[in-house]
Amino acid sequence: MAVIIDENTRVVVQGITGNQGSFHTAQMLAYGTKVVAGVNFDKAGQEVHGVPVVATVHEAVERYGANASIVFVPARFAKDAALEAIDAGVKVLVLIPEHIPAQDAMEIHAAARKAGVRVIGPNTFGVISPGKCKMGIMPNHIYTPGPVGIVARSGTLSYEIAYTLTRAGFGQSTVIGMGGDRVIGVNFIEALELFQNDPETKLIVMVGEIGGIQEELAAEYIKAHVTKPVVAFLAGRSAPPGKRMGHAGAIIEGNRGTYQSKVQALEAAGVAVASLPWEVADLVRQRLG
Amino acid sequence: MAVIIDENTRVVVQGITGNQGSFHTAQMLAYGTKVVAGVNFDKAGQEVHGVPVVATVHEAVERYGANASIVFVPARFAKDAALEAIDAGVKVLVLIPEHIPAQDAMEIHAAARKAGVRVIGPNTFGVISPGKCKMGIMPNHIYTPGPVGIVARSGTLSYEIAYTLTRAGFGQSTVIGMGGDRVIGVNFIEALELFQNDPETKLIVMVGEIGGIQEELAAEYIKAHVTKPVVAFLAGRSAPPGKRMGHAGAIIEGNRGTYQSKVQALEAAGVAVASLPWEVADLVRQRLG
Amino acid sequence: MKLYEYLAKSLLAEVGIPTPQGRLATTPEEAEAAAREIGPCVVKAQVLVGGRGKAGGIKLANTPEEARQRAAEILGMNLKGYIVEKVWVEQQLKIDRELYVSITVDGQARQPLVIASAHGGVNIEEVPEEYIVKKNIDITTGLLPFHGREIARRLGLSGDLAKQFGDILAKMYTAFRKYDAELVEINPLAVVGDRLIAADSRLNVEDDALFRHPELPRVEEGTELERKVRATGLAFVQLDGDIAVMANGAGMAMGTLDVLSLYGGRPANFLDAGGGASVEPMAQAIRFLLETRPKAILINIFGGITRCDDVARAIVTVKETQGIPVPLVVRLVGTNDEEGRRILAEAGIHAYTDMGEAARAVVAAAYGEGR
Amino acid sequence: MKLYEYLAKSLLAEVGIPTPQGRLATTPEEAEAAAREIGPCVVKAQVLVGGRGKAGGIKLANTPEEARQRAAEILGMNLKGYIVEKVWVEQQLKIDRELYVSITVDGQARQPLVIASAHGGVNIEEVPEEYIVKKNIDITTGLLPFHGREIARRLGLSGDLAKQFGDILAKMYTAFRKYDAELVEINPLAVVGDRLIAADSRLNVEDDALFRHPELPRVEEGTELERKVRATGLAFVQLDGDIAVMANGAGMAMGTLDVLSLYGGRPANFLDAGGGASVEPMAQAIRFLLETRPKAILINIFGGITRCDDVARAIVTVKETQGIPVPLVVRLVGTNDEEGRRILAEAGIHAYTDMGEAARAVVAAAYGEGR
Repeated sequence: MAVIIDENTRVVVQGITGNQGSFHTAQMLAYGTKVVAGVNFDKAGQEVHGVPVVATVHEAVERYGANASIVFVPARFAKDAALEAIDAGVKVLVLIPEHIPAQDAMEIHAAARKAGVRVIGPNTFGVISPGKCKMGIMPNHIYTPGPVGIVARSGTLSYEIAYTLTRAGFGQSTVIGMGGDRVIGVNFIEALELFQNDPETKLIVMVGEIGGIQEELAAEYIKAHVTKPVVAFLAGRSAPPGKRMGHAGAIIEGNRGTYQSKVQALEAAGVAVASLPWEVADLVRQRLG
Repeated sequence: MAVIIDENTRVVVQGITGNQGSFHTAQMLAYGTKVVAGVNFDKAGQEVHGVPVVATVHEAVERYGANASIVFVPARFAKDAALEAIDAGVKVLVLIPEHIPAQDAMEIHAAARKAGVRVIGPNTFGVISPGKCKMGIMPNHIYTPGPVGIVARSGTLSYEIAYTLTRAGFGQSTVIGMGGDRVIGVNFIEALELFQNDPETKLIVMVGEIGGIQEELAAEYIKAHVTKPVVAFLAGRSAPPGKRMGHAGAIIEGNRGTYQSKVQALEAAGVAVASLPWEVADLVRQRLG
Repeated sequence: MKLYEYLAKSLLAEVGIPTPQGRLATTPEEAEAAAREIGPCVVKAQVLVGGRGKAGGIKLANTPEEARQRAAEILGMNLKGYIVEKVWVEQQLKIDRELYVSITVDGQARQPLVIASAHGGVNIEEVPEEYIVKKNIDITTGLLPFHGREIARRLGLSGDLAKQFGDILAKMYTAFRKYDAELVEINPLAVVGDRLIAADSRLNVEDDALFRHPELPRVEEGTELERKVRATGLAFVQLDGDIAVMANGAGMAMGTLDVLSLYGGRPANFLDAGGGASVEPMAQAIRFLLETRPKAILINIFGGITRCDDVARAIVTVKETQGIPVPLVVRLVGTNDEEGRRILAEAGIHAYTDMGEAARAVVAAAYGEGR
Repeated sequence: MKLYEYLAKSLLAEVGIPTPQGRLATTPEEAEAAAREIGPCVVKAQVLVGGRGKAGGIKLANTPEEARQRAAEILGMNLKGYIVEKVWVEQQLKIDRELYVSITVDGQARQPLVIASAHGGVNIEEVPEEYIVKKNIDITTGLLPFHGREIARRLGLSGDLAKQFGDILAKMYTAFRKYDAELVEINPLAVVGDRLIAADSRLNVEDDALFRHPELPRVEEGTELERKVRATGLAFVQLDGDIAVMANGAGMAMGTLDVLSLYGGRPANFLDAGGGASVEPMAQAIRFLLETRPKAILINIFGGITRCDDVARAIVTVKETQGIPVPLVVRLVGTNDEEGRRILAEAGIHAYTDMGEAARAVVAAAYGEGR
């Protein structure tokens, strides 16, 4: 088992003919992901790395049984693409683009919730169930199947952590990139719920960062609902207040969202918080033996 | 048992201070309906027939535990009122006004579906579970509790039929007014499903009319899913094509929605169709003994 | 409310949909001037009836002189009861292919519905189901570019025509929402060379939403009496019989006509006295019925939101102010029926409780017992 | 993007929100003329920094002469690094009561959020939770009159003030959607006699949506270098240390600063080389870092959408075209890392695989082994 995606996930790539879409389609295929079709209205009939290009997501669903979509189109077209995928009936939607306007994102999430579609992102590296399916832009070789569920706000930092875990012998059930935007789909709480209910997942790693109150809310949720061990690393310990550190959400405003408040909340909920990224592996080892 | 409303229904009246709102509040109270509050922002603090007037539906829900709303405000304000009730968390919404723009109705139904709210109408006489609760403008004295579920497109005609049934000794489980508009909430199919699953209902009476294809779709549904006996009466047998007979939907366009096509479809589904309104009681008697 | 062709087309052009050049003309001279600007044209009677072409209300003109002649022929023409006062002088198109596309209100899905076909130019009801593409639009998110692409794909359009199609569809939806339309229809949507043009189009605004559109000129359909009665807010349809009928509720009114017909009566009209009308409008409705000089009047009320006492007062008011010179049969049941019955009795009017009895009584009164 | 006060207020006035009269002035004379029209006024520096009042950037003027003097004092003033070039001359209000209302993006609910309080005029974060009213808006149906009534009720407003409140709230939402705002705030929403006026207001437009708003003048925040770097699309924040840092991904960049700090390094900046930048922009980013004359540079890449070979090429490009005169420590892992490592090796640059090692190495290189 894994959460969100697995070996039955049939992926359509929206924007497959673009630079990133094409490159990561090849990477996903190399990983073994069932990429069944790509979408580009004007290039329908062509192929990209052997994957048929069709005109619309509906066509990908009808002809190739796609049930999940990964979006690589430019941010300004992402709302249209996302609503197309939702309308066409996919059940998982991974939104890679950054700089999608927040109001567009709110519209996407409203439609997705109504249709029961699980959205990852936007501004995410995607989601991977190692050995089964990868929908995202993460490197192929850093993951291995195993008992650790990872949920992260930022990509590269989670690669770092996943890689140290893999090298330390702790594989992953599923790794979820929440995305760095303010308005995102699957968040810590939903991911924690998924992992708590997933028999394969024995321990959960959260990769958070300063800004917002997502980690604080996650801490409350953990206290109330999560019995599996949770280990966390948070970025931004050295960040000065008032400066937006890249992600839309990563800014300390007033006394909200500081590193200290997050660490306190998580530790009060029984979460082990690592000071350095590679300490996560040690904390996991202590808990999984 | 009954469907949609029962003795636990706590009603708020939106537009309680208006002419119709006030009159029918008195009628509903006389029937025994638990009218717990009425809404009029500018008259909050007053009473109408002993019912407290509050400023908003949210206040009615918070302070008086309202879980259903009946709307009497003018058509042009109905969308706002309906979305207020949905936002406030009622679970049943009865829209009495006629002439609500269809595009407003579509927006209301979209919000209601998302929130899991059951909408009756618009342009309906409401819904009544005899002896338990009445939310509507139907006369009080024509119904009696019993085994017949009635679902009707038009009000007065269904009163006629309910009254003959009552006099013939056949009470009603619930009587549902679908409403005469083109865009309505509970329709024949939903009502048939509710009645089919309601142990108290032993027989279903449909009161339809010319125009649209609702009766034809209902016939398909009956064939596939309804095991209880169904009796129908359809208005408009003598209506000439191309003339809109009052209701937005009641017009024969092309060869769609004719009296003959509806009777054929229903009879093919095993429904007994009465030629005259008062024959319904005879057909019911033959089936319920 | 249907809009005149010229107005519908102008509104669609306003939201950016490519439409043929056209000018409105009320005289042959204006038509000639318009044709001089436009070139070879079609002169079209501006009346809201179907089958204008067959009835001679649409004619081709290749020169300005011809346009003047054709306009002279059409203006003043009586088309199914409507006198032609305006013609629309419209550019002729060299059409290569005809598509169909419309947006309407789908009552079953409770959503807007796009209907499209690559087989346009004919009544869409005559196009086989397999050539028709249907797609509901979520009204909360609206019509997005992807709808255009997906429908274009299913129509077999590609390349620039598909882009134009999507663009036109988006603008149709804009008009649909902006004007509270119950129908926006382009038929044919013409392929003219490498361009799509809305060769013919319709825009019907929903009556119930007209209060939001003071900018639109009102177009009343129906006979003079129908218009007069409807102006008071009642639903009224003239029929060709001789027993005037008033009932409350559309279903009841239809049911009353049905019962009356089954018993041999010939209804003169459909009149729904409606949801909770007060005394004066109902009295006015009865006065309208008297204007049609029927052989008898049947009033069939099952009171709900309509109160029987109000109905009775309306009847008595008319009787006392102008008299009711033909047999009147009243049937009264429902909300406040006892009070209504009492009011009528005081005025010497009997009220039936049984609908069938009342129907038989009015037939007997109208045509004589011997019938 | 924050909008200048005068622009935010003008846009809110444009959608119909009652705002104080105001005029923009760039000279003391213009301020005097404005005050002559407006009467007793406030002269306000138009810079995008907080605490203008305390810093002397906001002054009262009761006569036109005073307005000229105050403007002369404020224009040209240096407020936290920004030179005041414009003042907003605004009508003084006799405020009876102060409310608060704002609409913002609620990331948790994924919906717009209205925040309101009857205790306005102060920073909303200082208002106790129990005096604050919050209400999410479904973005698919939008803000309706009922939201205004319900929030007004919870604020304890009634009668005409409640109506005005609802009207202002609806217009704020219009502005929120129209301008893709991340914040529309009125604080205080002033009760002046029997009227509500948006005494002070803010409108922040989301950066990611600026492409939809060519009509808005761009306001760049940050230092000159920050603006220059951000113009290339990179996320960049200047800090006060001396080791320049580039990483890919905001979290990784933050994490790198954290690790560097823990090992005693002083980061000179935050630089997220971002999602899949190609060679030239990354080379440009490295050039920018060199401009800050750091003691050393740390490049920490875990390739995902960013390809390690592209990073390597960018480094080599800079090295070959202009040279890198300070110690450079590179850490490279992830997508195409072998190829990247090979490219660097050819240029004589070693690439670490371990982040901690790389951080220690750059600290050593910058401050000397002895440190």
